[in-house]
Amino acid sequence: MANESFSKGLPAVQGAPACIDVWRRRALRAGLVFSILAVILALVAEKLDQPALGWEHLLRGWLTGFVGCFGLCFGGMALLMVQHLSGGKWGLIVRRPLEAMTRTWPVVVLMWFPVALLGASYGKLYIWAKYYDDWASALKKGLITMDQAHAIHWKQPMLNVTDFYVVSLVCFAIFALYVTLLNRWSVKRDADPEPNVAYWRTKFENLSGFGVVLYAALLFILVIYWVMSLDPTWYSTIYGFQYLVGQPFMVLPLAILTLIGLSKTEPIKSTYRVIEQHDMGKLCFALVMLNIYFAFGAFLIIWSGNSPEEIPWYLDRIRGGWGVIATLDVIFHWLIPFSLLLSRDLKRINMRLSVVCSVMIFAGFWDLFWLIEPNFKDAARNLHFSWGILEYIAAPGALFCFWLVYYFAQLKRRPLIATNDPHLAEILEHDYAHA
Amino acid sequence: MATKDAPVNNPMVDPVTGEYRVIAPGHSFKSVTEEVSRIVLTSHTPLGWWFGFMVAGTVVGILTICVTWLFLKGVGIWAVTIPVAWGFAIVEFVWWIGIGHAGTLISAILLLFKQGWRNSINRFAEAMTIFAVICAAMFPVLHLGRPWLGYWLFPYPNTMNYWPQFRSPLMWDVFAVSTYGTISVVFWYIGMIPDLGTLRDRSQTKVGQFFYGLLAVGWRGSVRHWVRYETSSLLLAGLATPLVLSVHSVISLDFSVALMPGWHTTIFPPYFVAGAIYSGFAMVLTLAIPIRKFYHLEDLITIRHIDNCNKVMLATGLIVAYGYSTEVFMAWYSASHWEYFMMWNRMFGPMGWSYWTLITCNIALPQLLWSRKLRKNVGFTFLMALIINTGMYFERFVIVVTSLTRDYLPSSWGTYRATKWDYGTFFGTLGLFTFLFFLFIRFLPMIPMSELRMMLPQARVREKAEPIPEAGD
Amino acid sequence: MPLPEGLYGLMAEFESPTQLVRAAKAAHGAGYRRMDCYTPYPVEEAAEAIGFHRDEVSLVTLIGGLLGLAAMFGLEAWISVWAFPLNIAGRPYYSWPAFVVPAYEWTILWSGLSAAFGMLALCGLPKLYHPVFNAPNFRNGATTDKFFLCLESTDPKFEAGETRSFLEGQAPISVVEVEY
Amino acid sequence: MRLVSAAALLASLGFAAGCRQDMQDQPRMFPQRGSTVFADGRSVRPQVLHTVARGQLYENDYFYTGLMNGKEADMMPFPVTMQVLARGQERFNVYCTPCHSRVGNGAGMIVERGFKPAGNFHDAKRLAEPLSHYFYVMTNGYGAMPDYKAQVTPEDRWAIAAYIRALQLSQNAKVSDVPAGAQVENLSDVATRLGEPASYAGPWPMPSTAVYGPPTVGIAAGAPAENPPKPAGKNAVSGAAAPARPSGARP
Amino acid sequence: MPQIFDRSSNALARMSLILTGLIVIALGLTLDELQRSPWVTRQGQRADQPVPFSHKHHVEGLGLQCQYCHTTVEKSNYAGIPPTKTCMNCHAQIWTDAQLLEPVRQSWATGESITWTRVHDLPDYVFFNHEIHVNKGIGCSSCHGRVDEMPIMYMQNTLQMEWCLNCHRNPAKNLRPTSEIYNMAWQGASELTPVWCAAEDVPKGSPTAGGVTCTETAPGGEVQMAALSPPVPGLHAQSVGVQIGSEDTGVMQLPAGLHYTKFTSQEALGKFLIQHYDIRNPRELTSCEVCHR
Repeated sequence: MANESFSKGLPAVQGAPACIDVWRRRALRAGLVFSILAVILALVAEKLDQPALGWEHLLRGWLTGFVGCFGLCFGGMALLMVQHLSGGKWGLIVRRPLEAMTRTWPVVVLMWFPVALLGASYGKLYIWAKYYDDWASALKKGLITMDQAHAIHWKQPMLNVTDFYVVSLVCFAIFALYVTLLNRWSVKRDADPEPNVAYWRTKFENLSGFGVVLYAALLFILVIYWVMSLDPTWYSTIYGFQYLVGQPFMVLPLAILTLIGLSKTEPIKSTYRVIEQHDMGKLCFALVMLNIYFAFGAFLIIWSGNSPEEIPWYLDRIRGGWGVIATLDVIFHWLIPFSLLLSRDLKRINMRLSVVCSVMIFAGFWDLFWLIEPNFKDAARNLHFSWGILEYIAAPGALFCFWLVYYFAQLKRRPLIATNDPHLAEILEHDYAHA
Repeated sequence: MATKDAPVNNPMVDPVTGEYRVIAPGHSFKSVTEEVSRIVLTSHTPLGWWFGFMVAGTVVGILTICVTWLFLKGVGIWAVTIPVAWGFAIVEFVWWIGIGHAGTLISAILLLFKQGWRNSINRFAEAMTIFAVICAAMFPVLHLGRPWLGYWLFPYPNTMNYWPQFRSPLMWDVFAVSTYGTISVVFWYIGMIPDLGTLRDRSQTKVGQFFYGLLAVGWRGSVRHWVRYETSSLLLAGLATPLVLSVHSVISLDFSVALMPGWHTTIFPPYFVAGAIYSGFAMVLTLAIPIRKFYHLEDLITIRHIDNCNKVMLATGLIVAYGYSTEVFMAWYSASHWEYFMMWNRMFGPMGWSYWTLITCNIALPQLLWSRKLRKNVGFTFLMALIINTGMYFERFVIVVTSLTRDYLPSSWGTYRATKWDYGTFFGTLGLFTFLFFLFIRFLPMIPMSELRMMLPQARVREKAEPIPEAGD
Repeated sequence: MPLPEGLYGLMAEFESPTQLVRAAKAAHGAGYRRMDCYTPYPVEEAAEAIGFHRDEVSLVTLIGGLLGLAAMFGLEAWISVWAFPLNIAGRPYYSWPAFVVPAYEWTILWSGLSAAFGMLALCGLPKLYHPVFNAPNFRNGATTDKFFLCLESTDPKFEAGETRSFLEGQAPISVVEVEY
Repeated sequence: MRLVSAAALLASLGFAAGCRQDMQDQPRMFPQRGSTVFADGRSVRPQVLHTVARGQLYENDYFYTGLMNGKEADMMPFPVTMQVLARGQERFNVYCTPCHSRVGNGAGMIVERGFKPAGNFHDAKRLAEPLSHYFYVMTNGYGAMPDYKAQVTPEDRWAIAAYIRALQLSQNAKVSDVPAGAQVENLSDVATRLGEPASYAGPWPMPSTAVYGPPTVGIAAGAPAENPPKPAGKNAVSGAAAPARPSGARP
Repeated sequence: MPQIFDRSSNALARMSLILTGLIVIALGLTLDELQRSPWVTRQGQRADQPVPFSHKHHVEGLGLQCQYCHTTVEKSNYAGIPPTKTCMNCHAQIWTDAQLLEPVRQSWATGESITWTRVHDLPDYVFFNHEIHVNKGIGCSSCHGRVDEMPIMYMQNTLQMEWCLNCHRNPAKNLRPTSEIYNMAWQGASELTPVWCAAEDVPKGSPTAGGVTCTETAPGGEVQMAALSPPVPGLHAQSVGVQIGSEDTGVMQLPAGLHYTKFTSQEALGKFLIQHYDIRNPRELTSCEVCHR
């Protein structure tokens, strides 16, 4: 092992502690329970609901879970690259959990296939796929509106099943390449006998600099395909930014939760300091603010414009009982984390911060529910109880739990501390009263 | 494995990280203090300063003439008319406000993120903010038609029983810009109080002692005061950060709340903010590079600062590019013919030249900043800063003018050609900005001395203190 | 109120912040309470050493911000709903999304002004005349490169000779008497 | 800073308050404002001589001239309704009473102040005049009386003429004027029956704007005191004596 | 080194801070008062007129009605300043040699207009219409004050937008029956001066105030309050030749039984009149384009 100069403060064990196995088992059990629940709910909904949309609801719930897990995996990749660019000690702390998140990408790609097959190929989710060829006759039959017909027709060069597959898979391939490089270099860096700070930093910066830009661009296209095009008439230029902030909004809390959970035992115990936790808390606060800023800015612009092309999207999500969901979305997404994170003390106390982090992750899924469900004709401006809607708990719950299982497995495979970093010395050097 | 780092002999480069230092090695509390305060306290005003001051003063004269004529004749002397009712005035308003943003960003956001390199440049970046806000705020007021009635915009019990209409983004502007101006001044002044104390104590003249003393309000460096001062600075920074985001967002709402094609788009707030920071950093560099050279401040404003500013410019420039691409993409994806035509008109319409200038200056050329070498080249940076400033001017021009010339209704289409008064006012504000800046660098400390002291290695309190030396040692 | 006369305190000058902090800790440990450190940049350790931990600036700022928020939102609602109701493009009189923006700005304005002026007020500034400026070496160094510890005569434990010898034991550059 | 802004505010307010603002006085025509465009300085232009404006071709028609074949005639050019009479009464009280007094006896306030005595509508000569005579006089003047063409519109002149006739009738009402079958009662009897005070049969109060002449004139408000009218039947022309009801009397 | 500032400067600094605050407050209050003061509004100022015309003499003294001179007040935006001819109606014979009236005679002789100084001068961007106010229950004195008691004309009210809106936001407090428009002394309905009003339906297209009948004396059961017949179409019809006296009971309809309501408060009367005069609600009345077009 290199870096003798600061390895003196390093704990002897750098691998993950045993508690991760416990977490993994719990997640697996919860995932199984949720899966069984999802299937039962679908069957019940098919029997009892009017109209019977049990399996469709399962698919919608699946989409919600998939988009959430996608954000946790590749949002983690984006945050990892940002951390390489910005530097800072918090980056060193969260690096390994983030890398573990990125390595879950095969699971995420697997989750994508049902969406692509059933949602797009069989047109169960996307009406542009369903009425791709016969939009004109669908319009005549009154299955779609004039606006939808126009949009489906106009957007055919982009919104077709082939492009859906090609674009998604190409993006996955690019991301996979990035994940591989980031992880491989990270291991190599730790194995480097010399610090070679400038060399490694340059290498990571070169990869990440362009990577962040590329990710931002590709993410926008992907969320258009997966979520935005559920309503083919809808468009909003800030959509990509909202996801770009929404993903770290869930990723960073998860990383903090992981670290807090691990901080009771070595090796994280000796590197995890309240200063970095405070910094990450501030970063969470910044994300909370950015999130509401984008969301409110878009709402204000569309509310003020009040044009028939745009405002229905919000009306679908506010009227008919959806206002409750929207208000709760604001409360979970902004009010609770904002008011709690204002406090300096809260950011420095593990238990309280982990509560806020859990709320933030929950808010992420809640928001996806609000974004996705009102796209469908039976739910727009009409929030009502059906057995099927409970799939939004069961399906994402199952997917998230299975994702966690894989994430914990990945976390275990690498040492939890990146050793070759100049910041490590500062973190370990307790001599400093203040950093 | 052998070391991959090329050995460096430059003392400005940190041998461990291979990065340029934020402050040159070998400085003491006294030397940094003197380095900064000598510029202000010297009785000898450099000839170059006088020259620049005179030139700027002359341009202010032009501004005075333009504004006086505007007061006498009305806004008709500008080229604003239907359909382009928001001509240069609003272009420049947005441009100047945007420039101001870098100042707040540097002092506030970087303070929150504990970026030490901000300390050398934050003071004059803040001054830049204030002067830019002054220049910016002039335009909407002059644009009112009857500028002397500008106070009507505020809610006060007037004889008209009339109150502002709070659903208008123009009203939001009033509060955003006035708050921004006020908080910027307060932040700037509060940050300067300890330095004013230093100047008071170091000044050799009675007049200097009196005035700096007055401004320093009796600052004596008590640690109790310092604790409150630090809290207050952090809080102000914490407040200025969302403020700076909101101000340009509100300005973007002036456009995006309207239903004009090319204006009504949800990405405007963040994209305007990014553009603002982009142009602001360009202006910081435009100012910092000559000042650094002229006053020999290479020790305090190092290549690290320039490199970091360049990185920020690259990042914000990419966000702006993202915004442009989104607009182009959405012009198609929206399936709206008006949006589609708007984009076509921007690119290939009669004012297409402005769009391509903007793309060249704002997107194409700044890609050179990917190069590490160029980012550390002072001359290139200066040139790039000027290019970006130009590009951002054209961005506002494209947004304001090309959208307005082509409305929904072909019968209301028109064109725009600025008059000499438009140009005069614009160059006049450049003069005013420079003029105020010259006054600032002559009479106030442009680099925060107390924060420089804090950055020095000897400023750190060691826990395991050395034993007390014997008396007389 | 009669002007205080006589000795304000004893002022020790130090070369480095570390020395200052150590001396301040020693003084606090020796039972001195009315004292102050003067430094050319913030030395938080010195503040902690003399027993100054929390300041009220955050509280003042929070109150100011909430007042600003309430003031502007109230003003907007009052104006738009009651005092000057105007039909603007069919939007409701109580248009809260639009009111958010100025209310937000005023929250920041008021809290910013509270933070700045509250800080000055809590520090008791402006105080153009202060006894410490009477110390002959104070203005030479206090705002440039020297660190001062002043033990004030109002402290019950203060006794001119004893305090002076205490301070001299802390390896200062000098110890001087400060008159009111 | 605050001082400067305060001073600026003061200056701007002083500016705004001290001078009239430019929008306050706009360079366009306002009635009776005056104008520099025309030599006589009037923005209201007199009609150009020998021209007829559109809609003002008052052909030599009974309605406009009061002359039928060059002679005055005893008829109205339009039907007389209560509305017309009420209007006539109101206009009469505005334009005619200064000289002719409310009862039309020619002893108005202006006459009291030295104007030439005005005509008494109740003398034999005036009673004999055909209806359009009054219209003609109002239009063209008569003796010392100026014309009221500019102040009173033709419709109103006709209404006044009709009202003058009603005034004349009111002063010379006979039981035979009452339609057959209508019962005639004394006003005092009516008052008693209704339980009204005795003053009900006396002169009725006028609105407070009503002009009270000097007591020497011998007329009280509204109704001639020395010659109390016989209470008319329900549908009689009661406009003369009853409290005026000018509201909504515009044609 | 000596102190730069004297001991007194601490007190001085605090005092000046407080003083600055006080000055700002005082300045605000002063400006607030100033903008409403007669210095700005010219309220109550008697302008120099070419002829010191006395409304008091002509209205209170002689009993001239407002419309005698201001002939267009009920049918036009402008009440109208009378032409010299109107003066000469009487002054051709009365006070023919008065020095005061020399400008009038001069004008009459030469045809030059008399240049009066306008007292009620609204800004040109305000479109004020006398007609609508006079016909919908706003009396002269509501805006112009007791003109009948003004020897020399002056502005009773500020005529500031604030003053306009105070009424437009609550017209009820100033509304009166149209029969009382020219009544300078009208005080509004109260316990002491009750008003009885009755409303009847009027056909569309006729004046909205036409259906309301009001009186200040208690209408008894038998009191004959003439009700209007429906307006006769073709008032301008060519000589119909209906002779006065030849009463046609078909035209002269019997008055319908009017139902009178007694009002003892101005607020109640105002509400009644708002309803029956078809007065727009305050939010419409205060729309910008009502007065600024």
